[in-house]
This record gives sequence, C-alpha cells and structure tokens, in this order.
Amino acid sequence: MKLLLRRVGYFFLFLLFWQVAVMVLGIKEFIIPSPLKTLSHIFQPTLAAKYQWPLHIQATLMEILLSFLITAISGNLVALLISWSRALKTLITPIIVFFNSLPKIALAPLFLLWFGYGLLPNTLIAVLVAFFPIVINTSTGLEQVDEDLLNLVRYLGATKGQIYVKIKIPNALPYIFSGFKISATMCVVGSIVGEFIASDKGLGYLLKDAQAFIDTPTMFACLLLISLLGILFFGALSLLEARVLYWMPQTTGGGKG
Amino acid sequence: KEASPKAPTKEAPKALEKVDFQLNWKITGDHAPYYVALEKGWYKEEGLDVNVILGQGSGYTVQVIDTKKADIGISDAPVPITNRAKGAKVKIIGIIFDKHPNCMYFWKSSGITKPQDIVGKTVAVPATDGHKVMWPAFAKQIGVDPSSVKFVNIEPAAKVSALASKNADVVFELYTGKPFMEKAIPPDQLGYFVWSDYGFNAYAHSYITHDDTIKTRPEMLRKFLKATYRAWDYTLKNPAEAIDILGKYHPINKEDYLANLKVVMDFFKTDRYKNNGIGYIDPARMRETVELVARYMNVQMNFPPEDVYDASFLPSPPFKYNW
Amino acid sequence: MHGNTPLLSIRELKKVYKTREGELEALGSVTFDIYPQEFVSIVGPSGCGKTTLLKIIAGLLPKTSGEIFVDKKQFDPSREVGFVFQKPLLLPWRKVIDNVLLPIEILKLDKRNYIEKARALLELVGLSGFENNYPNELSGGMQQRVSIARALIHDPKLILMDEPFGALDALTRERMNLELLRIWSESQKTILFVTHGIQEAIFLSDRVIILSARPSRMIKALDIELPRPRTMEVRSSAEFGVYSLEVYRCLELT
Amino acid sequence: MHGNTPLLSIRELKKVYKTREGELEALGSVTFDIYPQEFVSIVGPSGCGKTTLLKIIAGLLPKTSGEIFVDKKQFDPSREVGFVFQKPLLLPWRKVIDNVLLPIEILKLDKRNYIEKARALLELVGLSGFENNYPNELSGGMQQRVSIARALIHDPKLILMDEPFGALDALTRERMNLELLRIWSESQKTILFVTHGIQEAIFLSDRVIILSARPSRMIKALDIELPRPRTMEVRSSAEFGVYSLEVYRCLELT
Amino acid sequence: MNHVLKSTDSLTPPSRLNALIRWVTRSIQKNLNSIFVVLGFFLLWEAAVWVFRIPPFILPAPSTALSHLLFPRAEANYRWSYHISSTVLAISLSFVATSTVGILIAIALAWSKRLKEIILPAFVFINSLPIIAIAPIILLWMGYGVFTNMVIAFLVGFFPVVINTITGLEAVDEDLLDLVRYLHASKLQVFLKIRIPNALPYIFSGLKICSTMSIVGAIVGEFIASDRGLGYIIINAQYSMNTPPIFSSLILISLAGALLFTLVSLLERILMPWTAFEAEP
Ligand SMILES: Nc1ncnc2c1ncn2[C@@H]1O[C@H](COP(=O)(O)OP(=O)(O)OP(=O)(O)O)[C@@H](O)[C@H]1O
Ligand SMILES: Nc1ncnc2c1ncn2[C@@H]1O[C@H](COP(=O)(O)OP(=O)(O)OP(=O)(O)O)[C@@H](O)[C@H]1O
Ligand SMILES: [Mg+2]
Ligand SMILES: [Mg+2]
Repeated sequence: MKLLLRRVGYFFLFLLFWQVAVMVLGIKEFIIPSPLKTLSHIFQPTLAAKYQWPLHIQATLMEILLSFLITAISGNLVALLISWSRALKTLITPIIVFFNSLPKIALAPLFLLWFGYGLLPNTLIAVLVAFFPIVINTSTGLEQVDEDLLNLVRYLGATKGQIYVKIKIPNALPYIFSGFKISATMCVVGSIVGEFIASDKGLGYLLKDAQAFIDTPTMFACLLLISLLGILFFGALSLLEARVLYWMPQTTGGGKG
Repeated sequence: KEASPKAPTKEAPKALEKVDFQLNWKITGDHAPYYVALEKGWYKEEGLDVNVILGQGSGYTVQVIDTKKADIGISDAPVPITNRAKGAKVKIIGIIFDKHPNCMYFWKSSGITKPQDIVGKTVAVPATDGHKVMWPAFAKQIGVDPSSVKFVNIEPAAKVSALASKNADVVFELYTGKPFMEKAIPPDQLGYFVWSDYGFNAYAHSYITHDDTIKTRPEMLRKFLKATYRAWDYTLKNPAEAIDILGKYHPINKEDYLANLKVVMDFFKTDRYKNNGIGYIDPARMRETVELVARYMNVQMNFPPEDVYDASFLPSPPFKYNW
Repeated sequence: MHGNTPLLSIRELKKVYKTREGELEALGSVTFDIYPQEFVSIVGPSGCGKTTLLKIIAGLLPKTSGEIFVDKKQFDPSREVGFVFQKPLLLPWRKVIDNVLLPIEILKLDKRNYIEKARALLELVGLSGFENNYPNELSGGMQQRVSIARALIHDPKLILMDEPFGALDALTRERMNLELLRIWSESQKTILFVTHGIQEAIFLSDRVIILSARPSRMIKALDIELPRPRTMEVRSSAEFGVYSLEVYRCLELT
Repeated sequence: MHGNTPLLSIRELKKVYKTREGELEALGSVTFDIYPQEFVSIVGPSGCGKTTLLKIIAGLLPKTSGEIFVDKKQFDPSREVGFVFQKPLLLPWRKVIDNVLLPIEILKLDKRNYIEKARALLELVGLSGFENNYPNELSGGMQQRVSIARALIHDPKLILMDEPFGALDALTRERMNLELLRIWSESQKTILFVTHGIQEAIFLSDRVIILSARPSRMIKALDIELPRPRTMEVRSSAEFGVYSLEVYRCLELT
Repeated sequence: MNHVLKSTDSLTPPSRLNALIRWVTRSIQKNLNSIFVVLGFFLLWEAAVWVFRIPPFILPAPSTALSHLLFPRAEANYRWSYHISSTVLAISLSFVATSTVGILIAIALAWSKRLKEIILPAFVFINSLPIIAIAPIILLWMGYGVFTNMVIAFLVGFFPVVINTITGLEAVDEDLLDLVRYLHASKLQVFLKIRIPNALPYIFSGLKICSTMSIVGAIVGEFIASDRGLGYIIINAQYSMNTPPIFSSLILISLAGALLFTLVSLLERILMPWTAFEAEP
C-alpha cells in the first residue's frame, strides 16, 4: 500500500517535471504537449464531448476483453492438445513459432481482405498477437509436473483424464496466470494494431485521426488511456490470481507491475 | 543520415551544398524525377548534394520542415496552409501536380453513378491521408453533408484490399493509384470520380520550405527547383527510362510503377503548364485554394493568401511541357 | 512371528533399464517374502535399485523378469498397495482432508463413505484439527504424516514407503519413527520400508533386507529380535549396537 | 584434552529478532568456550537458534547482547572463520578449483599463492582429479566436500559447520562423518558443528552442547570420552548407547 | 585413502565438448521434425492456392514467392542481397544493442532499489504502449535512419531482457550471499562473482524472447524509418499490391527469427558449459 502511494507520488512528480520542462524549454505542442494540455483533452467537458471518449474507450475495451477471452480459451486449449499428444505437438509447435515471428502489421492488407473490419477482426488480430505466451506458459506448466506427483496417482491406476484434471491442470495454474498477465498487455497492443489496420472507432482509431491533424495532445491522451487500460487489466488479473491461487505461499507483497 | 546507394556524393568534390529533401510518402512513380536528377548529375551540376528522405504523409513533411529537420519537402498544399495558420513557418515554392489527384473508387455494381451517391456509404481511407483532411471541402463543393458518410480508418497499405473485399463501399485514393486498384478489381467493374472533375480546384502536391530558408538560402532553392523541374521535363518525355532509373534505387515493380507514372502524367497536361512551364504557381488558383481551406476546413486565416507561397524560385526560363 | 502364508512373494525379480548409453542392470536378482503385519526394511547403497523395487511392486514400472505373487496368484497392486514417497507430494491446492481423500477419487469410490475414515486417519497420525488447512501451512513432518494417512485411506494391505523421512531433520525423524511404529501397530498393516538409515531400519523393523550395490543382490536378511515396543532405551542398548555393526559390516562401512 | 586458553569464548550471548509480530527471542543466553583443535557439536530442536548462533559468530548477524572474544579481545571473524553451510552452495558456473579459491578472491589475496594449496585441500577431501569439473558433475557428498575445502582455503582457525551433511542420504552421511574426522585430524582445525543427528554429534565430538527449545539455553555440555580414532565399532559400542540415551533424555525424546 | 569414494561417488570426468556436440545433434534431430512440418505447411498452402485458384494479390503461392526470391525478375530489381544484408545488419545491431543496454539497465536497477522503484513502473508503462503508435512521434524527434530504426526495435524488445535480468540478479539464494558476506565481500564483488553469473540463465531466456521481438522491431522500424531492408520491400510492395515479394520477405524474416533463436541457444550452451550435464530426459 505504501509502495503504491509512493509510486503514485513518483508518477505525479514525473508529470510535474514534464509540465515544467514543456513550459521552460518552450517545446512546441505538436512535438510534445504538456500533461495539463493532454489531460484537458480528456476531462475538459467541451473537448471531451468532441472526442467521444466513452465510445472509443468502450470499443477498445470490448476488443481487449473479447480478445483476451478468446486467447485465454484457445491458447489453453492448444496448450492442452500439445501436452496431450506428442504428434500434435510436433505438428502445431513449429507453425505457432513460425507465425509468432511474423510482424503482424505486415499482413495488414491481408487481414482486411480476409476478415474485414470491426470488433471481430480486431479481436482476431489481438488474439494472434497475444496467443503465443499463453500457449508457451500453459504447456510449460503442464509439463513441469513432479514425476513423483504423477506416480502418486498412477499406482492407483489413474486415467489420463484424471491425471490432467486432478494434477496437471491445477499444477499449471501459476504458469497459466503468468501467461495471462503477459498476454493481457499484448491484447491491448494487438487491439490497437487491429484498429490501425482498419476501424471506425476505438482509441487506435482516434489516435490515427489525431495524428492526421497533428493533434498531439489528443494523441498523448489516447496513449495515456491505452496504457492505463493495460495497467488496469494487468492489475485486475493479478488480483484474480491472488484469489484463485489462494494456496500459493504469499510471497509477493505488491506485485511487479 | 541516409544516402542512396548510388548517390553522387561518393566522388563529391569540394563544396557541394547539402540539401535534405523530404518526400511525402514511400516511393511512388512520381518520385522518379528526383532519381533522374541524381542519376544524371543535375543536382551536382547545380552544386547541390541532395539527400532524398522517404516520407510519412504531408502532415509529417510539414512538421519536419517546420522543425528544420529537412530543407525542402513535398506536401499537399492545404496542409502547409492549415499549419501556417497554426503558426508553422512553411511556404510553398513550387507546384508539382497541376490538377488535384484526389479520387474516389467504388465497384460499379454498387450503384454509385455520381459523387453525391456517396451519402450514407462506408468510406475507407487512412486517417492521415490528405483525402480525409480535404473531404469536408469537397463534400461541401458537391453539396453533401461531410458527416453523411461513415469513415473507416485503415492502414494506407490496405486501400486496395478494403475495396476488393467490399469491406468498404468507397475508397479514397489518388487517381494515380488506379493501376493498383485494377490489379484486384477488373477495370470494367471499377468506378471512379476524380475530384477535380467536379470542381475541386485546390492545389495539391507542392514543394515547401521554411521561411528562414527562403531568407538565408534563396540561391539553393532556385538551383534545386531548376534541376528538379528539368528532371520532371525529362521524365515526362522519357517515362520508361525514368522508371528504369528509379528501379535502380528502389525495389519496385517497374511495370506497375510505369503505369503509375503514366497516370501521373495526366496532371501535367494542362494549358497552364503548357503556357507557363511546369511548377507554375497561379496566384488566382492559390487564392482559391486558401479560401477553400479557410471556408470548408474551419481554419482561421490570419494572413493574406500571398503569404503562403513564394514563386520567385521557379526556374526561368521555365520548362514548358508540350505533350 | 510370521503367519504361514506370505502376503507377498518376490522371486528372482530383475530389472534392466534401457538407456541411451546401453543397458543398465538396476536389480540383479532379488528374492524374499513379506508376511502379514510384518515391518520389513530395505537398506542398500544409493542407486542400488531400492526405489525401482518398490515401483515394480506398486506397478509403476514393468519388471524385466521374475515373479511377484500372492497366494500363488499374480499380484494386482492397484487397491492392495499404499505408497508413501520420499517427498510428501501433497497437492498444494487441496486442503489436508482432500489430499487424504485423493486415492478415493482416483479409484472412483464413493467419497462420502470415506470422509469419516479420513478424519480418523488424521487423528491416527496426530493431525486432528488440521483437516481444513492447506499443505503449505504445515511443517515438513506434518506433511509427511498427511501423506501416510493418504496411503492408508483405501485400506491397502501393504504400505510401501520409500525413504519417507529422508527429507526431515534428524530429531523430527526420530519422532516420526516413534509415530510410525505407533501407527503401524494400531493399523495392523504390513510395511515395506526403504531407507538409508541403518539405525532407523533396525529400530523399526522385524527384518532388515540388505542389498548390494548395482546390480543389486540380497546380501542378507537380518531378523531383528529386539523387544517391542521399541523405545529409546532399546535403541541405546548394546544389542542394538551389535545389529548395527552387523549391518555396517555387510555394507563394508567399517 | 583442552589447551589452557580458549580459542573462542562466548558469554551470555543473546539474540532477539525484531519481527512484524513483535520480538522473537532466538538465543536465550548461551555461554561456552571452544579450545584449540577441539571438535564441538551443538544439538537442539529445530528453530532453537543454532544457525543464529553460528551466524553471529561469523559476523553475519549482529548480536543483541553478550560477548564473543579471543584472548580477552573482541573477535574479528573475517579471516578467522571458515563457514560450511547446510547446502554445498557451490557456484555452478565455476569449476571445482575456482570454487575452492572463491574466498581468496573475495579477500583479495594473491590467487597464485593459493592454487597449490587448493589442490592439496582437494586431495585432503579426496577429490584430486576433479579440479576442473563443474559442481553439477559431482554427487551431493562430493559437493559438500568441495565446500569443506573452500572453508579451509584461507586457513581460518575455526570452522563453523551448519548441518553440513543434512542434505545427504544416511549412508553417504556416515561416510562423510568418517571423512570429516580424518580431515579434522589432518588439518588440525577447531570445529564447531551444528547438527540434528544425535548419533552424529556423539560420534564426531569431544563435546556436545545441547540447547533447549526457544528461547534457547544450554541444557548440558556433554564431554564425550570415547576413544579416538572413532570407528564403527566405537559407534556400536555400549558406551555410545549410554551417551545417546543421555542426549535423548536431555531432549526429552524418551 | 579414497576408499570411500568408490561405490557411490565415482564419476569419470566426461568430455564437455562431447556434450556440446551431442546437444547440437539432438537439437538438429528435434528441429528436423519442425522443418518437415513447416515444409508440409508450405505444400498445403501451395496446393490450396492452386486448387482454389486464389489470385496472387490475396495470397500468392509459396512457389511464386520463392521464384521472386531466387530468379532475377525483368520487371523489378529487388536486390535481395542488399536488402537482406541491411535487414540482417539492422536485426543484429538492434539485438546486440537491445541486449547490452537492457542488461546494463537491469544491473543498474538491481543495484539501486530506489532507482528501480522509480524507473521500473515507467518501463511497464512504455511496454504497454503499442510501439507503432508512438513510432511517428519518435520519427519526428529523431529523424529518419538506422539509428531511429534501432531505437524502435529497442523499445519493442528491451522489456523482457530487463525484467528477466533483474529477476535473475535478484533470484539469488540468500545463503549464497551469506557465503561471501562473512568474508566481507563488497557489493561489486557480490555482483561480479555471484549475482551476474547467477542471472545468466535468466538473461538467456530474456534474450530468446528478445530475439523474436528484435526482429519484429527491426522490421517495423524499416516500415517506418528506413529506405532499405526487407521491411522496406514489404512497404513498397504493399503500395502496388505486389504481394509475392511481400511473402518472400516474410519467409526470410521467419528464417531470420529461427536463425537468431538458434544462435542464442548455441551461445547459451557455449557460455554456460556447466549446464551441459543437467539431467537429460
Ligand atoms: N527411468 C530410468 N531409466 C534409466 N535408469 C534408471 C531409471 N530410474 C533409475 N535408473 C537407474 O537405476 C539405478 C537404480 O535406481 P533407483 O532409483 O532404484 O535406486 P535407489 O536405490 O532408489 O537409489 P537412492 O538410494 O539414491 O534412492 C540407478 O543407477 C539409476 O540411475
Ligand atoms: N531473520 C530472521 N528474522 C526473524 N526471525 C528469525 C530470523 N532468522 C531466524 N529466525 C527465527 O529464529 C529462530 C531460530 O532460528 P535458527 O535458524 O537459528 O534456528 P535453528 O536452530 O538453526 O533451526 P534449524 O534446526 O531448523 O536449522 C527461529 O524461530 C526462526 O524462525
Ligand atoms: Mg530411491
Ligand atoms: Mg539452522
């Protein structure tokens, strides 16, 4: 708690420093806007109304949540398949690795061609971006089981299903959560990338619009909100993790994020 | 700084003056002349060492020129005009296209028969694209409410896809992009309206520079424009060779780019250029452009229209293009 | 002390591991019987195949050759064996009582019938009151006791213990030995106990089976005729010393 | 057996930890002397403060009150003490010989003068030929022997050992005890040895100091008058049993 | 004298070189599978393009992409070697820069708790921004060129290196610190002799993540701030819907990714010889 307060303190110090720097050095607004100016674009009523923040935040948030949901489910499912069968593993892994190293933005025209625009394709792009860490983490978790823990149920004649349900999956939970946390940030980034490729609303849309008019305060406001969404999402997952993994020894005080 | 691989800087003698030249975008067919001038040594002849820098759009060019990160740049005319009103110290010193190349594409099957049919349609265009910036002006000119269409922001690279996949009813793209559209959409099904055919008479691609540069380095500007328009003249007369030269510097598909350049050449086939030479700035039309910007794009013009340009660096005698 | 029919007979049991480097003969040839309610310990140098032996009995590993039978019938380990491993191996996400009930779930028995039994077993191992704690709230010794209760829950005839107290400190270990003897005599089970601790083996057992280094053979089966109940006095007695020296000799430790 | 002047005198040493929950009295009040070339063991229940005591002597923890002195002077541990921890704590990225030489580097002594000594020490602990292996190529017992060599390299007067063989299996541990006695007698060091193993303590020591549970006080300092060299026969003797029973009694284990 | 060694402890010192060679051959064997799968994937793709008559602007066949790569084209001079070498340079430079700077930053942060408390949240903040969103701003600040390109790649890839290195520097057994503390080791000694070597495995896993991200970063950098390299070819070709060279480039980029990853793994094996004997399954 104290740590959190100190962090907030540092953050305001940083804002102050930024404000003073912009004012003293006379930095032009279209290079770096001052924090006050940036915040005014979010909170000053007439400006805020012009930018329709709730609409765009909601659109982006929907993409983030939906993509996270899909990533979480499909990523874990794929990880489960990989760990379940060696054949599937050799088949799936190289393809995932191959796609992971592609810069998704390079496929922008193709994405539009294949999926169109809107909630669904943006979500898909985010899924594609965020997919990998979950698969890797979960399958690591499923494999990092003490062999003796498996023996413990094997000598009782446990089925493969029982082994997964009773041992492997709960055992993988900490890994699954750390995969979730990594993916959370990537879902945010992925959604924005999706909005860049094609969109008619969302913070990424607004950001591009602002960029067209060299409206840097709005651009910074968008960036601020985007990373705020990311941090909040990450924080929410950390809380959830503490809830779900109640049986883990409580070692971390404030978390890393 | 980036230097092109075969730029003549290599065997540069003593006193070549360095010029950073900011393009408006990645390489397109209409950038061939700069490489022609480089290849033939015409910039060097003028004592200039020109460094061509790829672009990020007109807005970016204005930012770069205003912050003096480059000396001369290419920008869509309304952009420097708008920004001058906001305090940017940039001026137009020469024109490239004499006709405005903005254009809208659609499937003929969509039932659009006149520009006004765009009302209620979905339009895909990159947010940073000049089309989007100037749409309100054109909309009012053709008598429709600018907010009566639904915009989708897309990556510039996705323009063709957006139309080909019918994810948008209309795509705004320069007339010069027509050969690329035709790759994905059969030419007989591709419909288009060039804005200038419907009264959109604003100036488009122009050379811009900083007010300070005009004061301190007028000779350089003069030399640059001379070599550049000379190269334009040559390019217009030998398009295939120009694209060949461009292909030496950049990984382009020459067939596509030659088609692109040939469309571009249409913008030079005007009586103004025939009579006054390529690059000529028509004061009346410039005034019209400024007014258009002021009226339709809600910009407070706090200076006379003559302030946005300076025609004194254009080559004399001019390169008159006789097509 | 034995009944007439052995609970389990092991005859010329052999195990050869196939590894990348070639064959590895883990169990040379091991033959012995275990009688009902007996406490038998196995000692032998590290890597001689003690764990391998237990695993084969539990059906966790296939044998290479030899026989394991009960009443001349092939031995079926699945419900007859309880296994206590070196580590407690409790599932951290389950409460103590649910850990004890794990074998019931795996064997797909009706859990409701066993909850009372689980409580009784936790009492037997001295952990009543801890049913609803999570494993990481218990000390190492307590955790190992939970795992003993778990091995007993489905009422197996034979308990296999593979160095169950190896990870505990020596003092706790002494205490656990006393506990184990109490649990053993109260539950009337048969125990096959693997250990490195020579004193421990002598202290606990009716019989100590001494294995040689790999490929392991039985060097000796030493009947321990110390009085029961075993106390610290027994442990400090001269007879005890004689037995240990005997084992030291067999293991060439002197 | 003692010389006249103690190597180290500990007087009414107390340690109170300040924790979130309040004060925790780890060491009640401990007083004893160690004489040159003595082998002294400390036994006591888990958590009674044995490690705390060693760490205070080594200067790793500040004491709360009391005195530690040599020849009436304040004791300076930095070059006088070699510490062997429960885990071997070898740096996996260093070869065996470089692990042994670590204290030399930390003390900024000239390494070249010590390479021969390191070899000699590795021979002393029975590891010549393994100088250039990495730690994870060695067994647990071998690793712990490397850490003993490391504790000896800067020629400290006093070796502190905190359950050095706690992680080894019992048979290896017996062997290491024999080894340690040999090393001790050859190197002529003074050893203060913490263990949970009562037999181990008796087997090794000239004196066993028995601590009570927290806040710990000395229950007894038991002089062990068993003949040296100690062998397995000694260990299995009746006198040995008497000593162990005595310790069991002190620790209320019976 | 060594009699006690015999039965349990004896271990012939094995050859480390052999272990390395074994590891390499095993990795090759393992990756052979992957190569076959990827080949199969390409075949499927090729077949799909022919069977469904997919027009090249939607999805070119891999053979088309490959032919653009291998044979000179009349209509274009892609100068593959020039662009590949410049991308390889960009990737290596940004990878090396990202790793070095990232590791140095991490050491600085691990050294001073205060510094870490202030700066780490800022890094988390930066990491949660989509870099392509701030790229135009960066471009405006820094201008066009290789350096800007590297900065973009750095921003994309530095985070995993920093986080992993810090974790490694801090994940030291407290007892290991006591070991040198009782000898009065200085903070510098603790870092040099304990913390940094201890962090090596963590650093390498950070580098492995970073290797993929450096590539994405370098390519995105080329999209935005360069007039050479595979990223530039892609951007250029996108303008004219010239898809085959795009896919040629993408295939090359994936190849570069696999290559860099392998190099890092190899480096790991060589720099951390002591891990060569960790239990093999
Ligand atoms: N799965 C396996 N594959 C190949 N060799 C194995 C396997 N499991 C064990 N071994 C080898 O077989 C031998 C016997 O192993 P085992 O674990 O049964 O010995 P142990 O007597 O239990 O040793 P410890 O006292 O150290 O527990 C050892 O040399 C070991 O390396
Ligand atoms: N840094 C610390 N802060 C607070 N309490 C501590 C600290 N270190 C140890 N203690 C407590 O002090 C007591 C003595 O600890 P110490 O480690 O010295 O015991 P020990 O005799 O070595 O135990 P063991 O036999 O388990 O090694 C314990 O109750 C322990 O919880
Ligand atoms: Mg074993
Ligand atoms: Mg301790």
